[in-house]
Formats: sequence, C-alpha cells, structure tokens
Amino acid sequence: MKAHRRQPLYLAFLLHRLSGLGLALFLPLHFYVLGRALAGEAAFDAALSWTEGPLVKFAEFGLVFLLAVHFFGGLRLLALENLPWSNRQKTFAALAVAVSFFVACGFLLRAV
Amino acid sequence: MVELRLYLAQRISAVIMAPLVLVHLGVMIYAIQGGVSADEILARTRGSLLWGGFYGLFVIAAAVHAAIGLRNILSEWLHLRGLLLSGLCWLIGFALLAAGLRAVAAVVGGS
Amino acid sequence: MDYQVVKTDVLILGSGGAGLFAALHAKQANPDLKVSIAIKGLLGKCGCTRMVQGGYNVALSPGDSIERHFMDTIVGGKWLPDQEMAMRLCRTAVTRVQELENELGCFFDRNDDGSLHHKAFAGQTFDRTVHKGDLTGIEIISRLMEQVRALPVDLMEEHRALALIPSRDGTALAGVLLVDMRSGEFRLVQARAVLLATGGGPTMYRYHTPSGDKSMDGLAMALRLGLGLRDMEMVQFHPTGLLAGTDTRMTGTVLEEGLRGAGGYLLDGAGERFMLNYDPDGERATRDIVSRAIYAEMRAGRTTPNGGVYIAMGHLGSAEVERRFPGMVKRCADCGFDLAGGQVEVVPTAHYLMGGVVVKPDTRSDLPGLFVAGEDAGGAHGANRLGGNGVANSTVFGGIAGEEMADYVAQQTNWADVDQEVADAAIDECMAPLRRPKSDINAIRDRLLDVMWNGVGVLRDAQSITSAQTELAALGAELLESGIGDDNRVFALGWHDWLNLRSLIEVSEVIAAAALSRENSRGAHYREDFPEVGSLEESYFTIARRARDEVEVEHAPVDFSIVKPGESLIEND
Amino acid sequence: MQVSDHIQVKVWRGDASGGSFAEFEVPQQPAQTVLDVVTWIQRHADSSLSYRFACRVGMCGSCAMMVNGIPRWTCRTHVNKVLQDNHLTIEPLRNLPVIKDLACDMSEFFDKWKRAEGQFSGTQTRAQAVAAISPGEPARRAANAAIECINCAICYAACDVVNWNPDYLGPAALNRAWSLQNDSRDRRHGERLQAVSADGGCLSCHSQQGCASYCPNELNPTASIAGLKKMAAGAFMKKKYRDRHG
Ligand SMILES: Cc1cc2nc3c(=O)[nH]c(=O)nc-3n(C[C@H](O)[C@H](O)[C@H](O)COP(=O)(O)OP(=O)(O)OC[C@H]3O[C@@H](n4cnc5c(N)ncnc54)[C@H](O)[C@@H]3O)c2cc1C
Ligand code: HEM
Ligand code: SF4
Ligand code: F3S
Ligand code: FES
Repeated sequence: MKAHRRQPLYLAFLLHRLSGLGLALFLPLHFYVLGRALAGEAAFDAALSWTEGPLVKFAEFGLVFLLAVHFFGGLRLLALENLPWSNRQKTFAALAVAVSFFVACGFLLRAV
Repeated sequence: MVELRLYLAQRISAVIMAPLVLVHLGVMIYAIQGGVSADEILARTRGSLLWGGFYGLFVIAAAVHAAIGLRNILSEWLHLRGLLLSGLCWLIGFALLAAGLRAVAAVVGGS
Repeated sequence: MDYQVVKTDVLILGSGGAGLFAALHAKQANPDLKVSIAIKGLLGKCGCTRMVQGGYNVALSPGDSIERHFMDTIVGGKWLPDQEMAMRLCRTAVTRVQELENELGCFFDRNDDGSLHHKAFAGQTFDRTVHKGDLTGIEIISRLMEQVRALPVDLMEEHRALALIPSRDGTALAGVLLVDMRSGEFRLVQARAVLLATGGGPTMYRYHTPSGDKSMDGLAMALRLGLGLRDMEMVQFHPTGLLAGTDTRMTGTVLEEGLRGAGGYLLDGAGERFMLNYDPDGERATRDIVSRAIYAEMRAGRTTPNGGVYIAMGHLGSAEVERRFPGMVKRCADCGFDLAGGQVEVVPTAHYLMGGVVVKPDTRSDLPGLFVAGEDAGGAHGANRLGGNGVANSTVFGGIAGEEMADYVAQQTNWADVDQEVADAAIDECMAPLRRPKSDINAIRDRLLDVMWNGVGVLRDAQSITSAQTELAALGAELLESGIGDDNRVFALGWHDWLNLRSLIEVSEVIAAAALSRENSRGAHYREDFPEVGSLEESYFTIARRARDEVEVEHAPVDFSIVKPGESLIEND
Repeated sequence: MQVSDHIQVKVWRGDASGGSFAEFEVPQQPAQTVLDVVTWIQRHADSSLSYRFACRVGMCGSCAMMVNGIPRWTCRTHVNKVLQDNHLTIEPLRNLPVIKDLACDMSEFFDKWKRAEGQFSGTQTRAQAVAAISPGEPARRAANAAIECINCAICYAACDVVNWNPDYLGPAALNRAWSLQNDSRDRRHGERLQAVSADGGCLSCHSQQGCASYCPNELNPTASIAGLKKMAAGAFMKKKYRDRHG
C-alpha cells in the first residue's frame, strides 16, 4: 500500500468503503434468498439450510461483521460531519472497529 | 447541485437505516440461535403490517443508499462519468428496490 | 538568438508586497490596462514579504501619530532617510493597513475589545506594530496573492528578468528581457511602464536571512543601465541567525528577536555571558549593538563548534519558552535543535538592504518608464530600517507605483522602440557560460560569501574593504570565465546559480565601494577606523554608479525638508 | 548519532512525458534537511537536477515533495526523521503535473482556490477604520483556526479523492473557503457556499483525513470541510423549506 495511505483514518475510510461495497454486493443475494419464500417454504428452507455449512457460517460472520463495521463507521462519519468537531477522530475510528468486532463475535457465538 | 442532492439522500437514508439496522441485528442475533428456519422467520413476519413497514422502509433506504454509494465508487475507482454513471446508478437503485420489495412481499405476504 | 516579443502596458517584476500591490492598484486605477507580472518563483510564494514575522508599523494606536512614526523612522535611520519618502511611508501606512484589512481580508491580531493589537518593536517610542501572531507575512502575502490571482492579469511565473532594455534613443525604458525558466526560452516584453520590485536581498553574505530566490537581480540590472544606487553600504544584520553548519540551508535563518527580549542569554563558546561587557542593556541592547558584540566575540575566537555563539533559553523554564515561542521552538525541533531547554548556536545574519535605486517619493526613477518600489528602492530607511518598516515600505510604495504607472501609461501614446543591440548583447552574456566547460561554481559562491562576510560585514575598515574589493574583482573575472558544461536551459538551476552569482558579485562591488567611501559609522554601517557618527547637520548619503567597468561613488547632502537634526515634530520631545 | 556517513538517495528524474529514478550517495551531516540533500545533489552530483524552494523555513510552501512516499515540506524535515534503512526516496509532489524532476505545476491547485471563491470581498474601504472584532467570537475563532495555510499543496497530494476525481477542489481551497465563510467582514458567503457545494466541492470529500494528518502547519482541512458540508446541507434544507412554505 502506498505510504501516504498507511494512516489510521485512511484505513478507516477504506474499511468503510469496502464494507459498503461488500454489503451492496451481498444485498441482491440476501434478497434472492428471502424471495425464495415466494416459491413456498420448502424452497425457502432449502435455501436457508444452505446457510448451515461451516463455510457459509463463516461468511455470515463476515457479513455481520461488514454490517457492523459499516454501521459504526457510518455513525462515526455522521458524527464527524454533523456534530461539533472533536480532535479524537483516531479514537473514534478505533472504537468503531472494536465495537463492530465485538458485535460480530457476539453474533458468531450465538450462531454456533 | 447533483452532488448535494445525492449527498443528502445518502446521509438521510443512512440515518433512517441506523435504528433499523440495530433492530435487525438484534433480531438476527436472537433468532439465529439454533439455526434459522423458514418457519421461525415466516411466523414472525407473515401478515405483520409492522414488519412489512419495517422491512419496506429498510429496503427503500438501502436501495437509495447503496445506489449512491456505488455511484461514488464507480466514479472514483472506475472513472465512469456522465450519463453512463447516472444510468447505472438508477439501474442499481431500481434493481435493488425491486428485488428488495419482492423479498419483503415474500416474507410478509403469501399464503 | 530567437526570442518571442510580447507587448504589455505594465510589467511588474517580482511578487512580494511591492509587486502585488502595484498590480492591484494599477488594475484599480484602470481595469483595461494589460498588467503582466514576471516572477522568479511562483506568484506570492517567493521573496521575503512572506517571511515577515514581527509585523507592520502603522500609527493607528490611540495616542500614536504619523509624526511620531516619522520621527522614529528618521532617528532610527540616523538622519539619512529621504524625509519626503519617510513621511509618505508613515502617512500611507495608515490607509494601507486599512486596505489590507477591509479590502483584502487580512486579519491582524486584536485586543479583547476588538481593536487592533499593537506590539512593541525595538527602536520605537510607541507600540505600533500590527501583526498576525509571528507569521504576519504569510497573512499579508496570501491575501494579496488571492486578490491578484482573481484578477485578469498576465502571470509569468518562473520567468526571470535578465536585463532592462532601454529604448533605441536611450531616453526611456522600452522593455525587459526575461527567460522562461521552465522552458529556457527567452522572451522580450515591451512595456510602457515597468516596476522593479525584485526585493534586493543581501544574500552575498555567508549568513543571510532572505529567501533563496533573491539575488539582487533588480539592482544589478539597474546598475547595468547606469542608474544610481543610494545607501548601498547600509546592510542590516539581524543578531541571531541559526547556525547549523555551512552545508544546510537552515543556517542564517532568523531566530526571533523576542527571545532576547524575553530574557534569553547569549553565551560564548565556553558558556559565559558576554553582552554585559558591551552594553549595560546586555542581551536586550539594539540589533546593531548585539550584532557587533557577537561578531567581536567570534573574531576573538570565543566560539561554538560551528563558529558562532549560543542562545540559551532554558533558565526561563522550558515549558514557559514553549508556551511563549511555539513557532520558534517547533522550527528548531524540526531541524533537530532544542531551543526550549538547550542551547542553540547563533550568528549575526545579513537581513535587509537599506540601499537601493534612487527614486522620487512617487517611485519614479531617473529613467522614464522605470518605477522602483520595495526593498529595491533606496531612501526610506536611511542608515537603518526599523523592524516593521520593511513590509510597510513595500506595500505602501508598491501601491503608489501601481497608481503612478497607470497614470504614466495614460500619457504614453505608444511603445518605445526596443534597443535590439542591448537585448542581443544581454542574451549573449547570459548564454556564454552555457557554452563553456563545467567549472566549480560552488567554489566561487563559497568565496564570495566569505569575502563579503569578512571584508564588508558587521564590522569593516579600509583595509578589510579594499582587500575584499581585490577579491571581488578576481571573483568577477573568474565567473566570467566559468561555465556550466551543459547547454540545456530547461529548468537549469546550475545556469541560474551562475546568473545569481553574476548579480551578487556586481552588487557586492557597489556595497564595498560605498562602504569604503563613507568614512564614519552610522546605523548599520560600522567602520572600525572611523567609529564616529559624523556631523548630523552635514549628513550625506552615497550614490553609486557603474561607469564603464568602475564603480563611482558620490556624496549628496540629505535634504532636511521636514525636520532638521535637533528638532522634532513631536511636542515635548 | 551518525549511522553511516553516507545516505542512499533515490531521486525521480523526468518530466511530463515520464521518468525514472536516479541513485545518489550523499554525505550525511548532523544538521541536514531533505532540502539540503536535494541541494547537495544539485550542487555536487548533478547540476541539472530541478527542484523548487524559496524561504527555507517553512513559510512559502514551495519545497514540498514526496519523501519515502509521504508528502512533506523538505526544508523543515530533518533527514533523521525520515531515513529508512539509510535510504531516502524523493519524488515530486503527487496529484500535480510534473514540470521537471522534483518541480511540479501548481496552476490547477490555485485555479481551484479561485473556483472555491478563496478570496475575500469586503464591504468597507481603505478610508474606513478597521472593524472591531473580538478574537474570542466563535466565528472568528473558527476562521482563525484555518488561516495559517502556506499553500504548500501537501494536503492536496495526500488526498486520494483529488487523485480519483479531477474536479475535486481539494482540501486547501475548501479550508480557505471555510475560513472566509466564518469571516464576518466578507459579503460573498452565499456565492461561495454555492461554489463549494457544487459538484467537485466539499461534498466530494470522504474524510480520508490525510490532509489533516500531513499538513505541516497542523491545520485541519477535514474539520473545515465538515463545517462546509453542514453549511451546505443546512442552506439546502432551509431553501427547500422556504420554497414550500413561502
Ligand atoms: C526573515 C525575514 C523577516 C522579516 N521580518 C520583517 C518584519 O517583521 N517586518 C518588516 O517590516 N519587514 C520584515 N522583513 C523585511 C521585509 O520582508 C521586506 O522588506 C519586504 O517584504 C520586501 O518586499 P518586496 O516586495 O520589496 O520584495 P520581496 O517580497 O522580497 O519580493 C521580491 C520578489 O521579486 C522576485 N524576483 C527576484 N529577482 C527577480 C528577477 N530577476 N526576475 C523576476 N522576479 C524576481 C522574487 O522572486 C520575489 O517574488 C523581513 C525579512 C526577512 C527576510
Ligand atoms: C444495507 C445496508 C448498507 C449498504 C449496502 C451500504 C452501502 C454503502 C456503500 C456502497 C457506500 C459507499 C462507500 C464509499 O463511498 O466509500 C456507503 C457509504 C456510506 N454509508 Fe452505507 N450502507 C449500508 C448501511 C449503512 C448504514 C446503516 C449507515 C449508517 C449508520 C451507513 C452510512 C454510510 C455513510 C455515512 C456513507 C458515506 C461515506 C462517504 O461517502 O464517505 N450505511 N454505504
Ligand atoms: S492546508 Fe496545510 S497542507 Fe494544505 S496547503 Fe495549507 S498548509 Fe499546506
Ligand atoms: S484527505 Fe481528502 S478526502 Fe477529505 S478529509 Fe482530506 S480532503
Ligand atoms: S522552502 Fe519555503 S516552505 Fe520550504
């Protein structure tokens, strides 16, 4: 990575963008699975049971992690843009990542 | 001025989604215990106006939000500009909206 | 040699306070004028106006008066200033500061009640220096630059003026020969009025403060045209320049005066204070006294490893020093020095040239069509410039020049015919080093810096000056034989180094000659063989000219048109 | 703390049509800035090297270059601070067209300054007294916090949005606009707000904050831009509201 990018707040930006991108790419898939409900419960279950495999579990963890990261990162940005300026941007960014990790882990633990 | 409208639409949709995401995450964490099954989900949602409104709003906001987000990425990373860019952005938005509403209809409506 | 010829109404050389104000005012006087600005660097990003730290003198404080400012300027200048110019400076400074604030958007520091803050500056009887923290120059030049950039002016950035070209009959200035430094192309700009505002800058001394782009080009060009330069022996030294070895550009840069004012100590190489041996005020004595004392210590060999003295602030408490001088402390820290707690090596450093082209108070020179303002113009400061009068001078007279040029152009029906021969010869001289094999230009520069520092520096006498003159002549001859060894002119810094040296040596010869001719000590000029001030009533100033290859110096009496020695414009004074 | 008496320096040489690195060995000094290294090379190793500087004390913003990939003011960057394994890589500032070697063309940077209405327009004239404004007023404090910019374009080089979107005004111009929006003496707040809310204005910023991280004067363009965004959004909503309710 280019040296000028190796800076916590740039990484926070990148994380936000990549998580947003990930979510946007996942969203159609998510809708597809739910849409299968139209075709009846059996198909829906089939689609859902696909989510039982460990690999998919892990991917799901990733997904929740993405959502959490993007969510807390998004809150950070909304605060940055709309609340009075604070000089603790690096702390907030770190906090956002930490909390999202925490949430995603909670999800993973509940899931298994 | 295009950018100003897009900016606002994206921030407003984000603000709308914020509480929705929280609830959604909470429900997921609660519901996921012991695996997800169609029964469980559908039992909760089917025929519920509340959940219908909830997910409907979520889908609309997400479609707006993601389409604008992707627009920025397409323009900055793939250097798309002008008509192609806005066209694609609208397309993505509508596709997400359609797929999303169809999904909502599926889990809320139906038999 | 092919070159492009372009025409303009007003051509301004330099973009310091003088150049930029001239552009603004010329455009305000007549928006239809075509105004061109040629600059050795980028607009507003070179020259010394940006480097102003202390501030801007203006009699705006309640209780202060233009007369008082004027008297301080005359007394500080040891009765040598041109009184009409000094008066115009003090009077116009008032409107200029208001213009800077109200029209250009500068914001100077305020008192809590919202009124302008005026700080004390050495040598003045009233607190009258307005400032923006200790970065006043950045505020002034940035605001000026924005205004000028927003105007339809013809910008020639990185265009170096090489020669002033007279008209064919020699009665007026016809244009200026420039080189586009980026492409190396020559360009002849025919102009109806030209402003010389290249900002002097005594960078021919081993230790100096001005920006690296300044090399006395303006004065050298004026000399070659036969114009007279006044007060050239008056080179102001700042007592505390950073000393960090000869291989770094940090050396020579100013460590703020306030450090001594706040109670900083000057220590010799052995760590002993010495200022009290020279003056009862110790470190708080005036600039010239402190500079001479440090220079004397250095000559006596009581020096630090790099050959200077120390400034020590630690006894004031490093937290306190950091609080009061954050900018200075940070600047030193960036360069690896601990100003707040430790000792930093310092040395007197050449700061400002009081001398310059002889002009009238309306900035007109003796050659019709040529106007001069800012540090290039002589007269306003006499033997010594008050801190805070430098930027006042450039902004005041720059603005006046803009108006005068607009006026002058209105009376001109056409462009004067360019003396082609002068232009061709000038190009030829500039090109000469490109055709010769590579020589050691650095060695010439190094010798020049030492010759001027040792011979015509803080302390001088007939012997030191004459031996400097001999060496300058030798250096000049050597430079004319030297070459670059590369005829590529595109952004060719080696070539510009050579051109810089040519200007510096030519002007150094004038400084030496003027210094030799003044056989007394006034202000910045201190002759060890003539330490007396001389009769104030019979004050004279020097005018130096180049006639054939000789520098001739004449003395002209100061015209006490407003106030005579022994008198004052202020009651009860 | 002399590590070795020479440092290895890679310098980008070339022009608008392209270029490559040249390597030099430069004697190390106890007091030595990156600008001194460049100067040494130009004076002693290759006199055709082009670079730019003026004040040499961090006031003019002419000497900025990429040093080991990070934009810096070279006249005030001590070599020890940036040396990596005794190596330095020096390149022209990013995001601006190169003229030659280490000097780049700053025109677009200043054109954008102008596009952002980065110049004052007052209501008073030189004949009038200076406005009484207390330094403690919140708006003045905000204006002041953003004022000490030396237009070095380091922030401009640090920002990827500048790189990705050629229209983007960039942090320095927007920072200046913010300062002016807080200047109670200025009369073009409305026009300026329009200018900076247009496409390529403050709303293009993604808060990467490289600008604030590398600004040598410790200014914070991110905060200024956030201020502008809020102003732009607020003005838009207000106008919408007014249009609807007369
Ligand atoms: C470190 C420092 C601190 C100072 N502090 C103060 C202070 O506190 N108060 C005060 O009143 N004064 C101060 N001064 C003095 C003051 O800065 C100058 O007197 C004043 O700014 C000179 O303005 P100017 O417009 O004449 O020249 P400058 O601002 O020096 O501008 C000269 C311009 O001419 C250009 N130029 C040079 N040669 C050529 C050429 N051949 N062709 C084209 N362009 C050329 C330069 O690039 C530059 O743009 C200070 C000076 C220094 C160096
Ligand atoms: C389904 C949910 C979501 C998806 C698919 C999504 C997707 C995206 C995408 C693709 C971007 C563009 C990233 C960029 O420009 O760098 C983005 C930006 C953004 N998102 Fe989301 N997002 C979602 C939810 C949220 C939520 C819940 C919030 C708020 C809490 C949020 C706040 C933001 C913000 C503030 C930005 C702007 C970042 C910028 O332009 O600098 N997003 N989102
Ligand atoms: S904001 Fe900082 S980094 Fe950007 S141009 Fe100004 S001084 Fe340089
Ligand atoms: S780096 Fe660029 S993205 Fe915004 S916060 Fe600074 S301008
Ligand atoms: S040379 Fe002026 S900022 Fe570095």
